[in-house]
Amino acid sequence: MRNTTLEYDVSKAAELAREGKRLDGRALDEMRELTIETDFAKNAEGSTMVTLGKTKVMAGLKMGVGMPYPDSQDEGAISVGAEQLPLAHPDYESGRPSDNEVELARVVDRGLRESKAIDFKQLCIKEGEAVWVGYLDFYALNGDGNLFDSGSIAALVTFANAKMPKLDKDNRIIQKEYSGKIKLARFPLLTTFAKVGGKVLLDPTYIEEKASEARFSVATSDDGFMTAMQKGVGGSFTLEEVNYMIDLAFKVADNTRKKLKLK
Amino acid sequence: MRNTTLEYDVSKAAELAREGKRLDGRALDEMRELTIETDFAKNAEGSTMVTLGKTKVMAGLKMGVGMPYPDSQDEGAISVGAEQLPLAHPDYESGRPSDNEVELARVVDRGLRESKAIDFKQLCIKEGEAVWVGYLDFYALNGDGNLFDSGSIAALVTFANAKMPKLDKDNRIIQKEYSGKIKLARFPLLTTFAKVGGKVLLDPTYIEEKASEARFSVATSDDGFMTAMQKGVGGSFTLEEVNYMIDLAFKVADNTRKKLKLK
Amino acid sequence: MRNTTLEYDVSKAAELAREGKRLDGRALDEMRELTIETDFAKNAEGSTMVTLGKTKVMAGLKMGVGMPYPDSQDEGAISVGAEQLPLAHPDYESGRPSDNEVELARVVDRGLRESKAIDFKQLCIKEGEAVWVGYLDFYALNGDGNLFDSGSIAALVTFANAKMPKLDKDNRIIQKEYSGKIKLARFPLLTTFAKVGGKVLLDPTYIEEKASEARFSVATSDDGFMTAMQKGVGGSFTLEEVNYMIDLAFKVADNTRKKLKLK
Amino acid sequence: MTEQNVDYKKTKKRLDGRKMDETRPLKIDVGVIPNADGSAYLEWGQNKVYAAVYGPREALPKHSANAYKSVIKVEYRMTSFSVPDRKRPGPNRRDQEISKVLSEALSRAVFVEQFPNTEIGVYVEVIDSNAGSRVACLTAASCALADAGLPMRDLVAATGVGKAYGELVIDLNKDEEDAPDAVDIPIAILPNSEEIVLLQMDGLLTKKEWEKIAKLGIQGCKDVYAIQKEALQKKFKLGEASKKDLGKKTKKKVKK
Amino acid sequence: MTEQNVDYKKTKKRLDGRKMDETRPLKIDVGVIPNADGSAYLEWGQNKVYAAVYGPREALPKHSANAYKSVIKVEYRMTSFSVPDRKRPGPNRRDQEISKVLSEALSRAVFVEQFPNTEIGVYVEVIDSNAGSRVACLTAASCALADAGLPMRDLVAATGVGKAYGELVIDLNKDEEDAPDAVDIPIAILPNSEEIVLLQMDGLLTKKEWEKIAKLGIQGCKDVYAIQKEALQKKFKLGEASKKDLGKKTKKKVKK
Amino acid sequence: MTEQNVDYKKTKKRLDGRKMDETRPLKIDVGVIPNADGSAYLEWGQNKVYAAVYGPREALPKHSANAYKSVIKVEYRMTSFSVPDRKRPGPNRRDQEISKVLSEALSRAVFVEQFPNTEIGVYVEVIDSNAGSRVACLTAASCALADAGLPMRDLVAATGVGKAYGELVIDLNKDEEDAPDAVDIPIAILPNSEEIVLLQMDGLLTKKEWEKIAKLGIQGCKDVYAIQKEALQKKFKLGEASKKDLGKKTKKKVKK
Repeated sequence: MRNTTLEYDVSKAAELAREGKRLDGRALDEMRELTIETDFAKNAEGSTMVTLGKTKVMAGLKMGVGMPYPDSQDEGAISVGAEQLPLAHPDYESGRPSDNEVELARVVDRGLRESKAIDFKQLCIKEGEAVWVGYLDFYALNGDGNLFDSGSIAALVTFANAKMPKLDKDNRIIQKEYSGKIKLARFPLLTTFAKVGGKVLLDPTYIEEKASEARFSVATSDDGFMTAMQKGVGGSFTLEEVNYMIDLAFKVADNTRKKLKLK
Repeated sequence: MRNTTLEYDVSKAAELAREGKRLDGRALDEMRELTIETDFAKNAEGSTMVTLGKTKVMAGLKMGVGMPYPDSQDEGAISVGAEQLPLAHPDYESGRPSDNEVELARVVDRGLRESKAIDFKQLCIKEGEAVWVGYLDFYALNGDGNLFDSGSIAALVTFANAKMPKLDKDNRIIQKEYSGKIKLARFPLLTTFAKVGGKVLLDPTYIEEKASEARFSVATSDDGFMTAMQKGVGGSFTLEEVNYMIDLAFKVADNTRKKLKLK
Repeated sequence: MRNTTLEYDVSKAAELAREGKRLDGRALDEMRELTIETDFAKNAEGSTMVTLGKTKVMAGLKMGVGMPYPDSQDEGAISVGAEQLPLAHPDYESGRPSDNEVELARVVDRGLRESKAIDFKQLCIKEGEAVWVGYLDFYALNGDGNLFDSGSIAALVTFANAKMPKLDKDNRIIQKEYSGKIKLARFPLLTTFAKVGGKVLLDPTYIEEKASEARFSVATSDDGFMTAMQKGVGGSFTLEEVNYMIDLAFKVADNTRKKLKLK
Repeated sequence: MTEQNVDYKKTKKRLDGRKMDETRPLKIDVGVIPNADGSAYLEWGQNKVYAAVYGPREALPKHSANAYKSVIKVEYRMTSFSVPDRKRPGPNRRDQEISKVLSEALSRAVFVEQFPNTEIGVYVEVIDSNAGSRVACLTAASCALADAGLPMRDLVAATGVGKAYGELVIDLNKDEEDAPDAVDIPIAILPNSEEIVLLQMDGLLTKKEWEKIAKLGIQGCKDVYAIQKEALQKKFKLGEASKKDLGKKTKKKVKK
Repeated sequence: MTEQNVDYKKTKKRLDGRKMDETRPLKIDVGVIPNADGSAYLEWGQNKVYAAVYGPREALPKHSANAYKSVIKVEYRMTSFSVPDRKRPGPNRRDQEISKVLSEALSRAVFVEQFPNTEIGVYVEVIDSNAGSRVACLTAASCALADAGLPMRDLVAATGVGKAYGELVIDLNKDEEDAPDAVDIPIAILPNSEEIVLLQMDGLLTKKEWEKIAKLGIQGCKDVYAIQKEALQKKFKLGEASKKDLGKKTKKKVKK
Repeated sequence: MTEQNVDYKKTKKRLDGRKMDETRPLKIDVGVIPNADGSAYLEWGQNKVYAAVYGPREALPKHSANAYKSVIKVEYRMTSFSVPDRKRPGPNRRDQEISKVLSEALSRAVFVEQFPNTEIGVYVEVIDSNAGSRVACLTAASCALADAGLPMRDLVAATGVGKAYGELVIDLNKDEEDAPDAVDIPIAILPNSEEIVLLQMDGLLTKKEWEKIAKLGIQGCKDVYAIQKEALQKKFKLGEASKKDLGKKTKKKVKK
């Protein structure tokens, strides 16, 4: 029953795309409505709930104290995880991270890490001895496509708003006391496209993802850099399509940053 | 073949219970014969074999040296594990701990730990640096019901009889040398009931567990405390039934302690 | 299709063996052609590719710095792993080590370790504080039988040729700088036989292994010692057969060492 | 954070200002996860949990199916940031045990016999916590089952009850769970029949104390029940008239 | 615990007082686990092991079945407290290898061809140990198979044999396994045909030494065999007349 | 090993002496693993990788099958000794992601629609590495697919491209990947249509730089393509005439 409806919707989405239309009436280059809520989780150093159309993703940050890596004695680190909770979609399963979850986590992670948005030196507590490790985990609560962008927004906003815990003299965290914030050097956001019926669609829904031949994500920052790219799914893009998507991504991410008052 | 016999026995057990009778002729509030054997495992700091009717459970304790937890620098710890060995019953399987094994271990653990039967300060070796960790593992060798109570007896008797290893000056264990015992502040024991055919039965067999609508266990100590409760299986109890079981459990556990000369 | 051919070949191998013949025309006590290539992996401290007929196995060594075991404060250690890569045979699967892989690794390991071929004291960096750990992993690249002997050769040659990394003053490895070699006290090699059609065959192929009733491996060293034995598969050997195989193994291993210029 | 010298017999009110028999503020929203067959979001003091129900659907793996009833499979999980010290990914033994007792508590409430060979997946996720997350999840899960239109004997209403700083109290928070004399008792009932479907206990308690606590707990569950019913009615009033006859529905197709 | 200066050539007897060809005290009880189809408990010096047999039963997962014979699956395990340093839960690589070689050794003894597409589960658990636990388990498992009434070519009898402190000895204990010149050789045979079904070796040994050791080992296995037969006869005398004709039975129903 | 003061704008050539648009030496041998349906060995600078193809064969587990096409399953793995610090056994998250993107890149090249309900297993193993192992593996895997005689739209040709020490460069090595301004972009195309089937990026790059890099990358892929074709032709010339008509074959039996 569900599968029959789904198959119908999927082929309908491809058919519509060929005519430049979408199931939900959006333009091909139109993003769904975006809202966010922050700091709902009091045990977290930061937390953000992102709603993008019917997609709902939440992120939370816990700061821990760890040893520095041998080759970067004065730098802290971050770790990013992603889970498609089984409560978010009938297709999601619990268990060890799926290929999709691993890719999702790693692309969001790279968008933040390789962009040097966070200067890891500010996460040093004592050189060679103790550093901060930021554990950022995000979770799909309702899956309706484009977990990349919603996860990227949730992660960035969480870091932007996070409070740093206080430490006692033995470098142990004092619960519920905070000191300062994490400074971000730039604010990179992912923008994701699906190729459906030969056309490029911004911010695909779950149905559009099912209908897609290929996927492309690019992270762009407020100071004009591309900071990550990732092509996915079994099809291909022309170089022209890639360049079109990059240009559009810069605009979309700027709009989002403006809306969210990032920087 | 086995399943047909089993199904027959299970429905027979429920039918008999309705008339206040049991397959093995016991009264509803009657425990099976209990015998124990101690210190059979020379490599263990303590070991106990419990036979309860046809159920056979063995426990053994190994003491190790570890670091204290950050929030209890002068206290040792215990860790309790339970395994339903595949040699004990055709239904038992090896592999990661099943839900039943985890519940079994945790309920026996709580009966000991939360009752403060063991003062963890006596397990401190050097504050903030080294403490004893008591690893108590128990195993079903023949499964015929009520692993909760047989496991609880095996665990308590093992701790009550355990020898403490000696340490050298670097806090390393000297093999086969011992010094002193673990002192117990009280002697809590679990008592478990099954609701079968609408009646409450003490010390259920495997067949009676299969026939049961609900299960209830309560740990009671020699100094008059309830120290743990756990309701299990998909049915329910009335408050009157719970109160009846608690009263009976105090008597049953007192008898068992007397028989086993605990305290 | 493949299975039909395979079944035919397997029964043919048994039939031929009964007449003292083999599918590939070899004599029962004849080894396949052996070639080796060393030091192809520049990131490894040593590496060896062994080709034995169509069987291809590669081994590589990485040296790491670790803590000594409590009961051998002045000795390093080795760790041997074996993987039947899925690229090497349609029957091989990825995932946790199979029984065959574990046995393979452990028999090759024992042939080296228990023979005292490597004096672990030479792997001590600072007594009680830091020692070398040699991680030797070997991989089947094309599986056509007798991974035991090809793995044993690959492992021994790798240790014999390995370069020791240099350490800085904090006992951290300096990349791409080396100092000295690991000295071997003897050069033990495994020799493996299969019992097929009631006859004992040296150096079995994959088909012959499939046809075998029993397997026997013995490690023999250049100074006249047997250093490991392992009987496998569900059948049996007479003591006479075992003695015959041991005598032959001494000759075969001597030939191999001569060919490989070991010692 | 333990408060060693607190004495509720003297203070007459609790560390957070509550009366001994007062439950923390409780808020329930039903139907919050569009993809799910039923869902609920619940805030209970600092606890925040989501619950979603999928099913009845084909039981997988097949050997997990029961020919006489639907199997309710609860997965209780906590996000990594829902506790003071980061929780590592993957279920631990505590999660596994809680999932089991919640499954058993809900099995009594649903007419599982009507859906043989199926499973009902119930997923509960704790996103913030401060003692009592399992009873919060059970309360939410029960609303999600009702929201899914499943035929039910009754809702399951749950609460924590126990002892802290010298007094018997309802709905312990974290500071109270850390009291030197703390006893924590998660309890759940079917409110109409007062059948007990969940009962666990930790700590040292006399039978006398238990008898008082049991009454307090059952009353607490009934207070929770009132809020559950309100949340469900609120949703049904908002236009979902077809799902109104809660507890009476008996026909529901099983998805394949 | 290693004794560096011991010399068995001088002492003429072993650290524990035994003669060079003397096996530690060995005791076997058959039929000790009521739920199992066959079982045995064995004490061999300080070693204490249980063995239980379930089957032949349907082979699971199905692709593990063999159309020509029953598959014998041995699981060798040790309790956490059976060794001086606590053993962590779950099988390690040593357990995995031992399980494999024990399965292979037992396969020769049972007429597995009579039960195609089935498995025979053999579970052995070490509860105390002091060198030689694998041969203790194999000896016990073989008795458990006979106790289960399975048709057998012969029992499997096993022992340890090797070298310690300068002498060739049978049934090494832990102190001897730790000798500087220790060689440990687990060996198992079908005693009537003297077929070797298990043979492993560690250490440095000449061919000459091996030839003497092999004889010692085969004699040791035969001594064990006598005790195995006694244990089985004892049980059958105690009333289980119907199971008497050990090794001749050919009809046994497979449980589904 | 990072070289902080290097400036390619001044040096005009790279640390290893290459020109900015020069690929490291690349060598491909096809048909190197006899058991495989297709295989290739590739050396690319210090990188050394094996690729093997098995299939099309029955997709397992069955629910992984697709009724419309063959599923290409790539497993990207590295030996423990292929990197400076020993790699622990078992796939990590990086291996898992790379396996996924390689599978997706190859899916476009093979006419997978011709083999519904099957899988094509592609196994790539890195035995030595120095930046660029994923594009080396993709290049090798594509040759192995052709060697297996699978009908293909085109080969997949891949390379690395990006930025290091102030210049845009092709085929970065490890020293360049560690540059302070390093940007690494694995890219793969079907050379005849210039369709992009793999594209990833790390680092900070302007759109202008990207446009130059894209051209460089596509040219680099085409250089690789020439070597791939040569390797395949070399093998076919050596007697395997029947496999010559690469890309036109449409009949291939599926093994069960």
